[in-house]
Amino acid sequence: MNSFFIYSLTGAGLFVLGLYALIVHAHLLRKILAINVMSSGVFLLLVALARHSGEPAAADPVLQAMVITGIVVAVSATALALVLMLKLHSATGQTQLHDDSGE
Amino acid sequence: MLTDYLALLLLIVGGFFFFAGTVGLLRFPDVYTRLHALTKADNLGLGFIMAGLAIQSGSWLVAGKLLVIWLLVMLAGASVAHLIARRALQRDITPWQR
Amino acid sequence: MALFYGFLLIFLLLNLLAGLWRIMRGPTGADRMLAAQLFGTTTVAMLVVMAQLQEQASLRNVALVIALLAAVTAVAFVRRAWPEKETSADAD
Amino acid sequence: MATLMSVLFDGLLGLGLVWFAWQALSSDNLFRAIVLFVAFGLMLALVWVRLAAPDIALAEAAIGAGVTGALLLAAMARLNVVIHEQATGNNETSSPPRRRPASGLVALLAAGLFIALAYTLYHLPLDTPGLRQAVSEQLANSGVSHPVTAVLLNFRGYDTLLELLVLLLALLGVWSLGQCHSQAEAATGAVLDVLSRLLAPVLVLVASYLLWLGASAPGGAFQAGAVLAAGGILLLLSGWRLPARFTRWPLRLLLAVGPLLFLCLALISLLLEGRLLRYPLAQAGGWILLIEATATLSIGAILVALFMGGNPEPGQPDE
Repeated sequence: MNSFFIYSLTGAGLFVLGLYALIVHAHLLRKILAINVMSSGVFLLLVALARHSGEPAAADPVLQAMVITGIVVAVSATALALVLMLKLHSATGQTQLHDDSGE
Repeated sequence: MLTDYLALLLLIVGGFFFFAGTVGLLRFPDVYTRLHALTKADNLGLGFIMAGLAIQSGSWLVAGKLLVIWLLVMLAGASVAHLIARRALQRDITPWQR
Repeated sequence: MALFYGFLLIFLLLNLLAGLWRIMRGPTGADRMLAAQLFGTTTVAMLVVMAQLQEQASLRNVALVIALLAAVTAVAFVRRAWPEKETSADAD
Repeated sequence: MATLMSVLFDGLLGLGLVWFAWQALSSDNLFRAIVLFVAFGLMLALVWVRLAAPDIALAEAAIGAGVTGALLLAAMARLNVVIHEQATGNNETSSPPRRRPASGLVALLAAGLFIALAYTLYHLPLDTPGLRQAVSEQLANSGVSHPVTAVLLNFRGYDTLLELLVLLLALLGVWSLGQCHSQAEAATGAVLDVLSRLLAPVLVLVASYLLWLGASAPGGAFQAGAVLAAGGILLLLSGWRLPARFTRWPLRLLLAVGPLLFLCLALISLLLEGRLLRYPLAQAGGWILLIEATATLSIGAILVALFMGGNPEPGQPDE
């Protein structure tokens, strides 16, 4: 039970949790949060891998650089998704996607 | 050696104030009293921890940086406490009375 | 000393986790926001202790950034999400 | 830290993280979900520190504390979600979170996926060297001494270039959806005025510090840009607005200067060295600093523009 295993397991848990919430919840803001949690899980897994490979003195900088890029892309995608959601809300008054309302 | 004990003491006191802040956050009866946990207990605890670490680090540069961080946290805490309390009053949340 | 830092870190982390109860409980939005603000302070404390323990000076910069930006979310809350008076009917 | 203690700490932090995420995602109250998500981001910064990734911790701290929370809260406010004062079991205006009928099945499948992932992680061959060796061999030729910055701006510079373009693309998407929503706001009051006036210059200072630090220590363009963006968001929240004469060309120039300069230098390097983004060795440090400085400005400006949530240009350009 080392810190790699703990955190990679946490990352996997976050990913699965986010995936579940993404499918189950209808509200778009919740879906956006769920996608963010999923991406955090993936980042966690990558950084745990970067930390672990080889000796623990230094982490793999390539994976770390990719995660930094990923965090910034994730926040811009979140902002775009939020604006799309607000547009949908002002156009239809709904906060969920249409295919869902007929159930 | 003496500085080690002094640092240890400061860190323990800091930890105690954090604990007090948490108890306050959980146990105080309304939002106005809970503000004290943020502005008083935790900021003081952070100050003690910073002081202990500054002694332990033995470098003026580190001590200065820790001081700046502490001042910034206090500035943010005080401003946020004011903003939240004023807005809570404007929204007619009545303060707790015995 | 390292052992003591470890204890202090775990103690602070437990304090942080206890704050979850206030976020869950509320009752007002202000209480939840306040708890989040406290999280920021505790995180700053943990980061500076870790900086000392792991001898990584750059962690103090992380603490500096969190301290600087601690107010932004709360200001957004007060200015946008928690207006003075409701536009629609409210329960309070 | 003793081994047992570090396992205890890591275990608590990991469990706490999952617990927070679970509470955030299953909360019946949107505002509570957002606050929990912000707290989740703070804990994530601690995890990055534990995983020896201070660069990521810096980025997470700047974006999580300064940008994400404000973005989500502003969006929630525009959905007209009312934050109720009374604690009742179910205190959201719209409805408790509607779940699809098959949620039990989904949970089962998710649990299966988790078990499969955990099994894979447990049996992962972990003695691979990774790319660390390759990076440290070439570090002397990169123009900077911090490996993460070297990867971001030199070895995999195209990642960063394309990422800046992705940011611009996201902004284009937002702008194409309409103008920015202006709403009447209450007066700010003395405290918020003083706070924003005190913090704004400090934020610019810290952003420059992080940018400069990036060459030799954790820091760099993304972190500095996110700090700048947080400053801009704070100013916007304090009632400051971009003067109308700046919303056309000056703003666009600021948004695009980072990607444009990066592209120009990429083309120049193609002409000089015959390879895209291979900088001349002697000038590499200077080029990287130049790219990072402009990228910081652009990243900050783009994130602030994303927060505005629309094109700030008035409908009819006022001559």
